[in-house]
Amino acid sequence: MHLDNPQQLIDWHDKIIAKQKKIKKKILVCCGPGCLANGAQDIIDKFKTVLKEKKISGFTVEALKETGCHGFCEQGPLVVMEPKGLYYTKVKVKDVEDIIEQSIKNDKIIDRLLYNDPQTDKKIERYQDIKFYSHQKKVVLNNLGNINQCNIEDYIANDGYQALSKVITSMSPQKVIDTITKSGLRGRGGAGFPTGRKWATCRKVESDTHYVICNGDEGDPGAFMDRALMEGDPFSVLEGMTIAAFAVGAKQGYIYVREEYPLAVVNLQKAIEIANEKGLLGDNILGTDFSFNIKISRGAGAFVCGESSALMKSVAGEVGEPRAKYVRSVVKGLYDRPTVLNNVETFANVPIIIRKGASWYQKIGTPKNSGTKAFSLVGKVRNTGLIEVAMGTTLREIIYDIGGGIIDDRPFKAVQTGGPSGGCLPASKLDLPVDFDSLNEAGSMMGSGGMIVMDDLTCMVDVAKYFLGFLVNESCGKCVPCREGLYQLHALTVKVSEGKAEEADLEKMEKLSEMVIIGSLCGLGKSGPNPLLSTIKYFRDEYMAHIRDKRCPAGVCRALITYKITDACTGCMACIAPCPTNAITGKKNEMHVIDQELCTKCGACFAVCRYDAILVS
Amino acid sequence: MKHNLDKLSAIFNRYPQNRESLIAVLQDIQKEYHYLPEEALQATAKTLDVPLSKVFSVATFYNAFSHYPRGEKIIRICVGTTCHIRGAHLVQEQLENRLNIKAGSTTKDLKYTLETVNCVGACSQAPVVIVNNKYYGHVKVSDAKKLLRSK
Amino acid sequence: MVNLTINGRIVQAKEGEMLLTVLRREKIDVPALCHHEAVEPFGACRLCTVEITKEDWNGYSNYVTSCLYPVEEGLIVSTHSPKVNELRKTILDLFLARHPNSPEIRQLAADYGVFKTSYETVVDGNNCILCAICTRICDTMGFHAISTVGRGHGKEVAPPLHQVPPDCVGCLACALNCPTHYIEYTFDNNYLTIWDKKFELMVCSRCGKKTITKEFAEYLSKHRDIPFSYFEICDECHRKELAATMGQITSWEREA
Amino acid sequence: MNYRFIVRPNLCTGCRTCELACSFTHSIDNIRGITRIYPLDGGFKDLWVPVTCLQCEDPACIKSCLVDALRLNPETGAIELNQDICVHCMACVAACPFGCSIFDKQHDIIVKCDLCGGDPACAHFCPTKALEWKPIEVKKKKVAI
Repeated sequence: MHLDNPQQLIDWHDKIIAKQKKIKKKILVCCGPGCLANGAQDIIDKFKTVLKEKKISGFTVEALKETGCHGFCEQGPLVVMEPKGLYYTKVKVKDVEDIIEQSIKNDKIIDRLLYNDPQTDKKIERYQDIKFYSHQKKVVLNNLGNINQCNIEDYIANDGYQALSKVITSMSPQKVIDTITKSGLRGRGGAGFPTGRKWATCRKVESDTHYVICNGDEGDPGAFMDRALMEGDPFSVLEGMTIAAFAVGAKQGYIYVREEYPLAVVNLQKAIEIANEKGLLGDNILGTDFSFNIKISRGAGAFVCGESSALMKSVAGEVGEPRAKYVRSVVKGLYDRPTVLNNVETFANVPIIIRKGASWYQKIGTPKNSGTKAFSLVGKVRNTGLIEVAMGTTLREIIYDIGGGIIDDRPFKAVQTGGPSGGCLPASKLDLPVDFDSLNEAGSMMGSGGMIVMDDLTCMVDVAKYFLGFLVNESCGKCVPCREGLYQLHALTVKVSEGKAEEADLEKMEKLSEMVIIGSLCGLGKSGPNPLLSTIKYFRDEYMAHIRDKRCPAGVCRALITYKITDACTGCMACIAPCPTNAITGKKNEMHVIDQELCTKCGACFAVCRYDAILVS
Repeated sequence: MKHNLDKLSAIFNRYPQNRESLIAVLQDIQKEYHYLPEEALQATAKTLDVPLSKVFSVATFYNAFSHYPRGEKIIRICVGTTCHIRGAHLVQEQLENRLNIKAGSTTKDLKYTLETVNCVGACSQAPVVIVNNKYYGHVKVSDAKKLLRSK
Repeated sequence: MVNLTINGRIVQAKEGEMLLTVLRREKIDVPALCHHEAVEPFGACRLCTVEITKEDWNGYSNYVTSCLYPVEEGLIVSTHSPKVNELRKTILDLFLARHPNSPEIRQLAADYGVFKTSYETVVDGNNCILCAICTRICDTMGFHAISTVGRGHGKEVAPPLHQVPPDCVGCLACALNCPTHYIEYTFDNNYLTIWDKKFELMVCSRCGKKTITKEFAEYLSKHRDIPFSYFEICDECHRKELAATMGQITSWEREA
Repeated sequence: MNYRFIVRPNLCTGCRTCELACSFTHSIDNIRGITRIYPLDGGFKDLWVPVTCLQCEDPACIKSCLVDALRLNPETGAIELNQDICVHCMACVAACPFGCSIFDKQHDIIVKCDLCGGDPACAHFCPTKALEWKPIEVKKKKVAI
């Protein structure tokens, strides 16, 4: 069915609602990246075959939903049963028959699949009651755990495309921009530039054509919010882009997706085809004379293509080298035409703001940072997953209330935000409200939303070395401060980690960092030294321990540590086989010994020892 | 190495034959042959009317493209931040030692290719290793042998 | 026309002009290694960075590469402020770590007081500073014979597939405009070799002087509508020919 | 006022003052440039022909320049070579059918007659008026020889 006017969309919406009301019970299987990696696809397949074999009255395959990321990846694969919100964690294929037999047919709860609250040691039935969920504010991720990934009917049933219809029928482009401006929405890609202002500038530039580009090149390692959105709720991204196109007067849009996300490409492509078919994208949208087409452009593995000018070059089929942006890309972007480029989460926010109004949105968060922000909460935190909180929520709330604290109750050491452009914040900053400005001030940045929690076993020198190494690999190599400067900074961190550095090197790193920041051409170089500078700022002692005492307090930097077996060793022989260099010798029930000459400090023995008998010093 | 280049025309036909299609075409070639054969690069340059030097420049700029035939089993170690702090580099080293190659290369018998990848977005399972598109989460150093044997 | 202040002096410039063009015209010495007027400004070496501010910026200043920065009314530019000099020193220091044997780099670094790099010398560093002047000129001339290959620290300039470049005509522009004279070429009898490609040279049919490569002449003749016969004799013999022709005409005039 | 560069071979005595004037005028850093004008043997007794750029209407040099370094100066009628743009590929030297794009070994650059920006030194110094820079009435006509 092709929708030829807005009324048909309303009719269709009502029809879908009526149809869905008939479905009493639903099984939602999370197919987010985490759960898929844990085998969610097998579970789906199993559900399908079992449901085919056993006919259950009032329950068909239609009630089985393959949803986007539900959030709590640590506990995946997740299966949720509506309407009650019954929540099963770590589900395996062999549990499927049980779930159907007991929970679907007989409304019984399977105890062993319930979430166990580690603090109270009690089983929790509904996910809404789990702290991980109850402290969140889901706005943009709301659809993710609830609807079928590429099902337009599900999307429309959840008020999808109402915003577009409203925009087309009753709003002028200027009014759309005013609404977005008033909402205070700032770019979710990292820098936090006001979205409304960006659109307004772009609209004003006279040109034969304008472009809208969605930046789905989520390159920050440790971030997967955009992936979850593109895979789990692709229509919201398309709708947001279409509204942006209406506002700035664009006819062609691109979604740039990184190649590490093949499923995102598949789902977006599917969604584009469906939207085209329904008349919600393409020529004469909803029967009006507004036309907008979207093309997917696949990235090919280059972090620098997250930078807007590099991304536009990549879209044009060129090498992704950034250009100087003294003339901004809203004025001269893709093919030298005015171009609006926003990230996935920003676009996904747009339909919600239009639908619920700017003042509603503005009330969420803090005055200068309205709305919510999605984060991927990962690292040494107990509850890893995809979360969404109101702007201004403190790091402590996120890490301790939602994240459940540090794994094994180890001490919190730092949280890394903003990926390779951001920084590491120490415990003293735990009460910092998370928003664009506060994070910038503290020497980090929002970035696209990766939040990596680190404990005392994480070495800050190693973290800085890791990020610089990452950037050395990812630098496009065009400008000298970034290409050579980051290379030398990395070499210096290596020197520190090997205990070969002097105190003067620390100052040298700070000075060179400043020059790299001033001198680099694009954001990659300009923010590249942040992880280094922030760790030197907040963890200077740790650097000094490496430099002065030739010691790695976290026990990570290999040149400075030794593995020793203590008397706690029971002689279980578990560590002997994993040792790749046969450095461990010992007989059963006798204490083992590590030959320091042969030991490569790979940590294999440490990982397998059940008696904490291996000491890192 | 000689290749059956018949599949190329099908790939070219999927896209408009212009510069904008270059990266998509190269990706499809990579998918088909698991690397970019020289002849394919030459054919791409000709078909899309893009200078060969530009094709080569693009093909070497992006990480997704390889220029040598890859192994039967492609092992990709995620080295994203989360995987790193949870010990991915140790796993990488294990695999490198066992296969006696560095990440980014292929064993001489064309059995294994070892690669690193910057975050696959499965951070909750860190460290993650992907063997021929199958994800293995919470990998330990001692799992290296198992990974090599896995299908 | 826009008015700007450069190092305390008021200077006029045309709208749309780049700052570096104005600096060069005003004979203000700002180093630049990746700049060539034949190609679009690139902004890779960052040596031409200057400090800019405006009266209403409340003391805030910014650092921009002058080669890419269009002049603006009221711009206040300082080309050798302490920070700018420090940046140039750092860049040259970094260059020196990678290209310790390049006389051009050593000279420029010495001008800024850097005689020895303070960083670790890069193993197997060569003299290519990746300014991409060669590839950009090659593109502008329409050959696209060479390009940058790879990325980041391992980036290099190379012909496609690291093989003999099919589109190279041996015009030598890449080598002749390389700021560090890194690109090698050899003349051997009637041949020129560059990028491992051997070119036959045109030889003047009258005096035997060697001129451009045959492939270059063929290219110009084919794409630029110049009769190939023009390339068959050298400039000197062309002049002699012209003298002879005009001599002939003048002698007729004399007779008449 | 329009000017034309007039060459009259039958007045030329081969004194080569023009060469000197040209060479000095085009000095760079006090080092003389190569001359852009050559009084050459005309093939007859006492006949010298001062050969220099004819500033052609359909110039091979401009056609051969792939970086657009050669442009017509509409004020003087001279085809000027912008040294900043020139990439020294020698195309114009090879292409000029009159051999009037010249390689200056001294300065490692390519040079050609630029009519001294509107006051050619050679004509200025020519003792016999074999070379003249003359105001002429506007007629659509090639540069007279």
